[in-house]
Order: sequence, then structure tokens, then C-alpha cells
Amino acid sequence: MDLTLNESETAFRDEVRSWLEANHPGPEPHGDEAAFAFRRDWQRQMHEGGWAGISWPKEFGGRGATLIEQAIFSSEMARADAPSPANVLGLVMGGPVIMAHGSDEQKERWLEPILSAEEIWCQGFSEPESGSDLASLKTKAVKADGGWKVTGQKVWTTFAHESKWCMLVARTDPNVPKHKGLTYFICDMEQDGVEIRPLVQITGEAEFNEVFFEEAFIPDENLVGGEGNGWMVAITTLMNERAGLGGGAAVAVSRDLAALTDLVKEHGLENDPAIRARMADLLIGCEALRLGGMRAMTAQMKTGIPGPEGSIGKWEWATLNQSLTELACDILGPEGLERGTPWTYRMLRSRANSIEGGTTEVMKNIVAERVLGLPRLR
Amino acid sequence: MDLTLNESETAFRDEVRSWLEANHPGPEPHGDEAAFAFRRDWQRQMHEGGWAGISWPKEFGGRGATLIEQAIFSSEMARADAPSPANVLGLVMGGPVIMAHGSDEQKERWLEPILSAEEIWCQGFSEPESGSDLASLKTKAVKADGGWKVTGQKVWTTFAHESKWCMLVARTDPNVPKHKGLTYFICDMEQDGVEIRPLVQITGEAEFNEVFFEEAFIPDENLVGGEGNGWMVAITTLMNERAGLGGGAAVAVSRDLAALTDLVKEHGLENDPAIRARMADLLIGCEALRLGGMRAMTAQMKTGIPGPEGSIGKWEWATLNQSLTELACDILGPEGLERGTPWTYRMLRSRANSIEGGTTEVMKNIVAERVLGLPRLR
Amino acid sequence: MRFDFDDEQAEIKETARQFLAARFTPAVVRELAEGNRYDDALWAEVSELGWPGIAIAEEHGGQGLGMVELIVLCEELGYACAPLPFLANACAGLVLEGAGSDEQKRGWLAGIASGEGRGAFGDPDVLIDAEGAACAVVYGDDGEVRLVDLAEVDPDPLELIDQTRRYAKPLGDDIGEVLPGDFGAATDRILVAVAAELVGIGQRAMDMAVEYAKEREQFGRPIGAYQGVSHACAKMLYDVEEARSLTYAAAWAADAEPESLPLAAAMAKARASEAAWDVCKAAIQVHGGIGFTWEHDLHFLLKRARADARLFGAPGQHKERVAALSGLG
Amino acid sequence: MRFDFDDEQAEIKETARQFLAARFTPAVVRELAEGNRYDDALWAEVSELGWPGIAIAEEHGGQGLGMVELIVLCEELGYACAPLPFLANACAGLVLEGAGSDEQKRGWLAGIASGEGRGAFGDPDVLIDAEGAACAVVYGDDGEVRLVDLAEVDPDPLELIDQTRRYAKPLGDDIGEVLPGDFGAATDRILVAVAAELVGIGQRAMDMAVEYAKEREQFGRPIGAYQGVSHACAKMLYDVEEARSLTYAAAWAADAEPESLPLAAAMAKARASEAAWDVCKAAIQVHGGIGFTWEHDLHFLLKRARADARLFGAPGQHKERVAALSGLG
Repeated sequence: MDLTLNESETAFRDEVRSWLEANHPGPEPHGDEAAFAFRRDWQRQMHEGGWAGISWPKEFGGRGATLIEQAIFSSEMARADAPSPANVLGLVMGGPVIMAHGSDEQKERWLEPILSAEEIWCQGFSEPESGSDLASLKTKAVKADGGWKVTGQKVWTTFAHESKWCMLVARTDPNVPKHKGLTYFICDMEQDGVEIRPLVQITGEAEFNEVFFEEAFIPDENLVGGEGNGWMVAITTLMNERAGLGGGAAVAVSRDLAALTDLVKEHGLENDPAIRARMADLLIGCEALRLGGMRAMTAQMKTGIPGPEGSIGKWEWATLNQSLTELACDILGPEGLERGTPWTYRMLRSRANSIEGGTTEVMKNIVAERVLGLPRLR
Repeated sequence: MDLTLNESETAFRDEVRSWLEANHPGPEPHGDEAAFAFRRDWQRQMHEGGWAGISWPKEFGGRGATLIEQAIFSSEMARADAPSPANVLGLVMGGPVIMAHGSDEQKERWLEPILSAEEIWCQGFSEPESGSDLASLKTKAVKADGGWKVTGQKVWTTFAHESKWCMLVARTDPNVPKHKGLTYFICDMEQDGVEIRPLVQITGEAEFNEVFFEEAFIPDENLVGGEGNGWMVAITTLMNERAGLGGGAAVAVSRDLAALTDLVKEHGLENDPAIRARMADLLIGCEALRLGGMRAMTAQMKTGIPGPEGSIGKWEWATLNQSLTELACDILGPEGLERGTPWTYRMLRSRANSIEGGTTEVMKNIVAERVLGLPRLR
Repeated sequence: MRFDFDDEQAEIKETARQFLAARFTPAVVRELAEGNRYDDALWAEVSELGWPGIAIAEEHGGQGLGMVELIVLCEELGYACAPLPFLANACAGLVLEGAGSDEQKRGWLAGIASGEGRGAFGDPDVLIDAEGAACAVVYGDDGEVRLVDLAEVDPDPLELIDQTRRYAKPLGDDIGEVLPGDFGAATDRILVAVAAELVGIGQRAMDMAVEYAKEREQFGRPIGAYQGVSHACAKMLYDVEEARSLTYAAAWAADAEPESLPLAAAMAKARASEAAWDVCKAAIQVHGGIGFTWEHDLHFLLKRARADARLFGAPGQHKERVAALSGLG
Repeated sequence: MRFDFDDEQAEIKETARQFLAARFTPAVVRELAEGNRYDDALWAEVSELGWPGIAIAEEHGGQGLGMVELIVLCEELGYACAPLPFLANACAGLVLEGAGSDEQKRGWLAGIASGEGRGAFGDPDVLIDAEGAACAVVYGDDGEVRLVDLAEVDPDPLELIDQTRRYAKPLGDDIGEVLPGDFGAATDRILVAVAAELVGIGQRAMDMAVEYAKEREQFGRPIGAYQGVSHACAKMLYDVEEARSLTYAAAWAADAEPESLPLAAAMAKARASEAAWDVCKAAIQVHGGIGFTWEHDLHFLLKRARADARLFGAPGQHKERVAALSGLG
């Protein structure tokens, strides 16, 4: 047991830290388009520095970093309050799926532009009728000359309007059990059959989109992992997403807690026992999240696969972030009711934390069924 | 809307109150047997005063009191800290079931000795394998000459060793769906085929019993409500139980909260904000319980039947009593860990509150299905 | 002893429910909230029905009914999530009638009762429904309550997350004239009115969640068949019904047993604040992603619940008062 | 960076689990607990294995291992709910080694390490495992820690709900000799040891609940298929795993990064106390009626969890310390 960094890990951290110090692009500009361009530039810069594909094998242009190095990198990014790269989904999901299930031609075609942020990727899994029950999705792909025609609606798609490619799961065979008739495609977003509408959240911002496919064409060579294997390929993708979430979350919460501590003092509440007790619960929860992530990573290094324990981390994080932002608004009093202020925005935004990326109910199901071995109901 | 007593209700309350002042038998003696004899005497005294069968119609020897009068009576009993009558289950469940479903001969035979506590009644519903799923019970009754032979095991039977009669639900037809093969009997406990074993709880006390039936004989005339109608008859009984629980509960919690307030002060914690906040939650919860009971009673006076809202009251009470006794032990510090002291006993005892008389999970199911109309899963 | 509405009160409730459902359809609420504005015609219609003066004495132009009748309307306005300057006007009326001088009452109560000369309401943090109002009743930092002629001032708007109501920055303590009377009871009545609105908000969010849970299917079943959802809905009922019992009882106390009002009002406001907020959050969770979108109506309820819950004293303050009034000193 | 046990620690854990499962069968635990007594032969056997001295320096007759190894044993002893005077003896050893004079250490540590001259442990409220012990290390009301030769005193027994351990009334401040050293770090180590026992208790209660939820059928399904039960079990895992992470990390800090120990120990004790108590309560709820009976073993865990959670500082005290050490002063 060693919860500190060893010599080589420390060296790696120092390398990341000094690179970030030298290259941090400063605060993100206002406005969605400007911010996205900024992040695209930032990713290019990261890629030039060799940091964009930190978890990717070297043969595909990545850094081939160990799990620990990835965690260090995420922590340092959060610590430096560095912006996210523009192509998050390409880096965390798209690339890994192509590397795992794609053909050599597909790797050749897609991987480098993901790293360089030249081509942005988005995800087309969720549908209005298929949230937790992903396998029930209805978007269908019908065989056409040299490819497939896709019709249906996807939702909760981030950066769809900036994206060149969409990871799309569609039903190619309606006559087999629901998990078996799905196929995984990479769909070109720049075509007439694809319509994108912004989806405004309760925060007033449009972080996501709805995407409508009307006989959108996908050539055969953009099918990944074989016809009818879409469920299996998608699940791999989701596991990568959840594992990718780990590292930085606790650091981000910890940074927020430091800001919250300042806020408590600014409002002269540092001697209020109820506030102190709520702060202590958050501090303890944050430390448990951080340590749980380290334990899960250690286990993953041994077994090679991310375990279902990641579901606890997701659940912990959602709970923490909701409590934390609500406490901030409670402390702010009437100011915590003002529209558009940072904490108010975050408090509202946090309500989605227990829904996005798997609802807390689904996380509990996974823990019950896959960790505790309880019978499943479905 | 009038939350006070009107003139006649006030007169009734005064009558109860002065009768209780004049007749209160003092503190219960120690020891199970002595306490039971004491309660038997107390019930005789209540019966002589015309209070034992307060809710029973006058034609059956009761007082024929209105719902409000019953509630006033329960409140005054709790307020005076008067002991329970010995034959609670006979009064609250046995008598009402016989009055609703029994023959004239059965009424003639059983009702008066229930009121006078001459014959004590107990309940034989739950079985080790049938808790929340009561209809799955396995105790079977087989037709015999002039009656039935019963074999099986019941559990959670209160005062079985003091009882003359047991309200027993047994399976008389194993070949029909589970709810349909049950029959309701009144079984004589004073026979060789009935064996009673005390069931010790985590408190160290044996408040309940297990009862083993080995070809115990029940004559035909002790069948209530007709062969195969046991489920319907039992459900009536349970609704009576839950409605009977109402009135006094809030008064008892309120009395306990007053004691807790004294305890807080004795320990010099009246200025501890965390304690004050927990006390406020309990005070608010207790008042909500009291008021909810009044609303449910008003509704019942209109419709004539106790509604499923009673399930909320049971759930509220369990939550409150568990929090209340735990707070008391927290306040007591190490003294709250001492074996056998009143608050420690009650804290441990309260863990059953969310199980006995319908688990909190079952209460939530009832609320979801019968109040909110959500689909049932079973 | 009888804990329900009498026939007349039940009728007010039913009429209000139907009227508000017809006028404040989801589309209307959305349109008004998105513009953070009111529709004067709707206020005129409501005034025509006599709602603004429901609890104001007849001598001052009101209907002379009680707090119970007032909270019936507040609950239904919460249920409808109606953008209307009703609550602040009612609060102004309660305080002015309770603590104003005869002259102040003569000067302003009739306008409040008729709805033609509305009252705004404020405290040191926020001023509610000032635009278009004739006067404002304002709690000051110095413990006084003042009456302000709004013809003389032009408050700065304040944008809160709740867009179904209009807020402005506080006026400060250096304008207006102090109300001479004891406003303690009126303050408690205000708490009860807000609690009633919160009960209505909670009830609406619960109704929406339950309806959705019956319709939405996942894994081949309505999601309401899963205890993860159905038990959450049961808890909503538990919360809303506790808040409702306490609120109705506090309104009754205001009318019939004023010595019980301070404790009852504190309990009602504390419980209703937590209940409505918890129910709205849980309703979003039951809805999943769709409940988090602007196009769904839940967020108007969520935000109004949050504002009502945190304004007029946060739950912790009222719990402190419950403890103080219950023997803990 | 690597957060798991090394091979040797893992082996200690596995061996302890198996040894304790063989010795402390449910029947043995029940018999000892019902008599509120220990079995000297079992203590002798445990001493033979070197457990009492596992974290005591070799020069004082111990194994010279660290807190991590000690908490491995504490967790397994909690899991087995073993009636053994292990914890108090370990606490006495930690304090004496940390704050005793050379003479005090020479006089008593060897006995504590070998198990032949056990140490009792006390605070102003309670004295643990005094009967049969050679000495006691006692925290006084006056802020001093004293070493008491138990040959000179005969403590009065105290009956707590936890019958798997032996308690006595406190000795007071007027006997024994004050330990001269700084006992702060030792106090924190004690918290970590107790937290580890609580983790083991919680794990055992969870295991029992999960097993029962798989077997017990109601309404035609194992009850573990209902989310009312399965989500409760998932929450148990959440609680136990959070407590475990914090406890292991605090043990590591004690050995490798002492400056982090005070905060880590307070976090571990606060979280483990709440986790074990909540898990035990929830495990009874999952079991239903049977879990409330004396004949079921759950209550031994419940009561030990309650005692461990409330002694050594209740959760609220440790949270206060967390706040103080985290920048809130």
C-alpha cells in the first residue's frame, strides 16, 4: 500500500505540471462558438505536446500512458483548471472503440483526426424512448446500395453541430431479441439526412442536441465490429466512458470544496455548526471518492478491466456534487437564487448528475446485480 | 374545519378524563405474569365502566362510540399513561371480525368474554416463510370428523400462552390460487396439539411467541366467514388493526418528546444547534402525524371505511419512533449504551417498528398502488 | 373536531382549480415565464373574482373571509404555477391590515383588495411584484416594517431563477413610513400562505411524476412498477401530505386559535419548504433526461419551489423557532 | 501509487478470516456473548499467533509491524464479531508505546505484546476489558492519560448492550501514574483501529443481508429482486466501501505519512461509525421479523456497531474535527 507517487510517477507529474504551467491557454472565452474554437486549438496544442491521446497506445499516435499516469494527468488537468479538449468523446470513446473493434483501414482513416481535433466526434446512443433501457432503441438502419440508410431520432448528443462523425447504434434486424439486432456505425454528420436541434436544459443553456436522421447514408466501410454486434461494441464504449470519468472527478470536487470553504468564511458562517457538519460530510465524501478511485485503479491494474465498482464512483460523485452545489446556494442566501450566477447555474446543472451517464437507479442495479450478485428483475 | 372539540366532544373527553383519574390503576407491576394479571383486572374495570368495547356497537355490549370519541378515548388513555387492556387483539380484531363475519351463535359465544377479558385472544397469521406475503402461508387444515385438524407453525403471536382463542388462517385447499384456498378459524389454544414457545427479541424480552400446531382440532362451528374466504376475512382484520393504531400514537410520541425535551435540558444540550434541529424535525413530524390522523378520521367519517392513507401514518410513526429513541440514546452518551435502561430498551425495540404490522416497504407499496395508482409488480 | 374544508371552501378550491387550469395552461405559463412577465388581463380577471381581497375585511373592500380561504387559493396558484402578482399582494394586505394605521389602511387596502392598486412585498433581500404595483410593504433590516408609495421609486429588477414571479432589488430602510402596529401575527400568516403555495407546487410535481411513471416504459414495464420509482413516488406523497396537514392546520389556527399560530406557522413553512423542494427534485429524477430539459414544465415548479423555500426564512430558521417555541427556549 | 494490501498483508487477512471463522462460529460467539465472557483458551491461541503484539516494536516483544497489519486483524475480528479482549489491549499498547516512559514501557509492553499481561483501556466514560488484565491505560477527565496497575483495583462491571466485549465503570482520575509523552498520534491510531472493526462489522451484516435477500422468497421471487431490497443492499456496499477506503488510508497514513493522520483518522472514525450502524439497521430491515429475534445473530453485530460508534467519540465530534482541520478553523 502506497498512496503517494513513486519516483517515476512523481517525475511524470512534474512533467505534466510544468507543461501545463507553460501551455495553459488561459480562461475560456465567452460564447459557445468561441469557446469551442478555443478548445479545438487547445487540443491541437495538447496533441503537439503529446498529451491528447494520453491513454492511447503509441502505435496509434498516443502516449501509451499507464493507468496511474492517466490518473495523474486527469488530476493535474483538474488542478490547473485546464479546459477540456474539444474532442472529448472522440478521445475517450471513439478512438478506443475503433482501436478495439475497427479494421486497419478504419484505424488509418479515423484515429489521427480524432487526436488533432480536426474531426470532432459525437455519440448517438440515447433516444427519447430509450434512456436506461438502451437496448430498446428504435432508430433503424436499412440496407441500401453500398451501405445503409438510417432513420430515427437520437438525443443528449453533445457538440453534434461541431461534429464530423457520430457513433451511432441502430437497429439492423427487428426480428431478433432486442440486444441482438443492433449494429454500430460511424455516421457522417455532414449530409442532408441529418438535422440537428439544440436541446435547452433547465439551466437555460443548450449543452446537448437532438439529432434527427432521415434516410441518412452510411457506407458499408463505416460499420464497426460487424453487423448485429452493436450492443457489445456499445457496452465497451460505455465502460470506457465511465472509467474515463474517474481520475479528475475527485480533484474537481476537492477544488470546489476549497472554493466553498472560502465562501463559508466570506459569509461569516465558519462557526455555524450546521454548516460545519455539512462541510465535514462533503469533505469525507470527497476523500472517499478519491480513495475509492485509487482502489479501483489498483484493481484494474491487476485484472486489466474496469470493474463494476466504477458505478459506485459515479453514484458518489452525483450525490456529492448535488449536495455541494446546493450547500453553496444555501450559503449564498437570496444571491443563491439569482439567475445565471455560477453557483446557481451549477446547482441546477447538478440535478442531471444523477441521470446522465447512467441514472443512480441504474448504478444501484449494477452494484446489486454485478457486485453483490443479487437476482435481476428485468 | 375545526380542530378543537365541540361541546359534546368536550363533555365526552371530560367524562373519559375524570373516569381515568378516578380509576387509573397505577403503575404496572414488574414481571410478565403479574403485569398480565394486572392488565386483565384493568380491563375488567374498564368493562365495568363501559369503556372496554368503546368502538363496539351497543347491541354487542360496546359503547357504540363515534370515531371521534374513539380517538378522544385513545388520546386520553395515552395522556394518562393508562395501561393497555389485557385483551387488545380480542377487542381490536377478534370482536370486530366476529361481529362482521360471525354467525349469531358465534357472537353469543365469544363477544362477552372478549370484553370482560375472561378469554384472551391471539392472532395466528404470520408464518416463518410468510411475512409480507401473507397469502403464501402453509399451515394447513384438513377436514376431520366434525371439524378440522390443523398442522403448521405460526410466529409473532402475542400473549399466546395467556390466550384461550387464536384467530388462525390456514390453507384448506392447496389446489386453488394462493389467496383462494384459505379459511379463517377460531382455534382453542388449550389442547395438546398446540405448543407455545417464547420468541426472544433483540431487546432480550419475549414479547411474542411461536405457536406450533400438530393436528390441533377445530370444530366446524369455529370456522368464520365460510370455507375459502379466509383471505378476505383476514384483510378486514388487518384494516381494523391499522385503523385501531391511529389515535393514541401521536399522543404517545408527543409525550415521549416532552420527556426527551427534559432529557435534553438535564444534559445541558438545549443550546446545541444539532440537537435543536433534530428535536424540531421530530416535533414537526409528530404534529404531522397527529394532524394526518385527524384528516384520515374526518375522511373515514364521510366514506365509512378507513382509507389506505393509514399506511402513511404507520410509516410516519415507525420513522418517528426510531429517530426519537435513537436521539435519546445519543443524548445519553455512554449511558445510552447500558443494557436494560428504558431508552436503550426502546431504541432497540424501535427497530421492529418498520417491520411489525406491515414493513415500511409494504406500506410504500400500498401508498404507490392504492393511493397513487401505480402499477403493481407482483 | 373535523379536519377538512367546508362546502364553501371546497367549492372555492374546485373553482380555482378549474379556472386556473383553463387560464394557465402549460403554454401560457411557459410564455409568461419565459418573458418573466404577467398578463394584466388575467390579473383583472382574477381581481374580478375577488381573489386579491379574499381575506381582507369587508370594510376595506375585501371579502372578509379567513386564512383558510386564502390558502386554498395559494395552494391552487402554486399547483398551476401561475405567473400572477397574487402572493405579494396578499402578503402586503395581511401586514397592512394587521399593523397599519387607520390612515394607511384607508389609503391602500381598498386597492389591494380590488387588485386595482396592488401591493408589492419586500424584505431586506428582495422586493416582489413591484412593477405595476401602487405600494409596497417592506420589512427592513432595522426590524421595522414600512409602507412605500411606489409612485415615488423605481426599483431595479432582479433576475431570479424563478421566472414565474417578478423580483426587484430591495428598497432599503430610508424610504416610506413605518407601520405603527404589531405585525407579528401577519408575518406568521404570510408564512402560511407561502407554505400553501409550496404544497400546491409539490402536489403538481408529484402528479406529473406519477403520471409519467405510469406511462413511461423501460425494460418492458412501466417504470412505476419498479420500487426504485414507486417508492420514490410514495415518499412524495408522504412529504406533500405532511406539509398539507401542517399548512391547513396553521391556517385554521390563524383564524380560530391565534395563540397556536406562531408554532404552527413555523412548522408549516419549514416542512412545506423541504417537501416541495425534495418532491420537485425527485420528480425530475423520475422523469430522467426529459425532466432536465427546458421544454418540460417541471423546472418552472422546481425553481419556484426553491425561491419560496429559501425566501421568507429558510427551513433552518423556522426549525430553530419550532425548537424555541416547544420548550427548548 | 498502489492502494491494496501487499502479499503479506493479504495473507494475514486471509489467515485471520479462516482462523476466526473456524474458532468463532456463530454458536461460539453466541455462547460467549450470552455469558458476556471470554474464552481464555482462545485468547491464548490468538496470543500464540502473535496478534496482540502485531504493531508493537520487536524490542518490546512485538512483531514490529504497522497499523495496516493491525487494522487487518481489527477488521476481521469485527467481521467475526469475536468476543476477545483484543481491541482494548491493542489500544493500551498503542498509547503506552507512544507516550509511556521507558520504565512504563519496560514494565508493561511485553505483557501486552505477548497477551500474557493484557492491557485494559479506558476513558472518562467506560473501562474496557479490565477483568483479567494486568494494567489499564486510561484517558482522564483532566486531559491526562494514566497507567493503572490493575492488581491494585477491582473495577465494577458495567452491562452494555454489546455483550461481545466486557465493560466496567471508569476508574476516575485519582489512581495510576500519568504517561509523560505526547499521546496525540496514539489516540488517532486508536480511532483507526476502531474504524477497522466497524468496517468488518458492516461487511458481515451486509454479507448476511445479501445472502438472505438471495434466498428468501416472497410473492414468488427472491426478495433481493425487488429494488426496495436490492437498492438498500447497494447502499450498504456504498457505505462499507467508503468506510473501508478511508480506514485503510488512515492506517497507511499512520505508518507512512503521520502529518495526514489526524484528519484521516477523524474521517475514518466518523464515516465507519455511521456506515456500520446504518448497515446493521438496514440488514435487520432486509431480514424482517427474523432479524429482530435474539436467535438470529444480527443483533450481536448491531449492538457492537452501536457501542464502537458511540464510544471513542461520537461521529459528530469527529466531523467537527474534520471541519476544523480542513480550513474552517
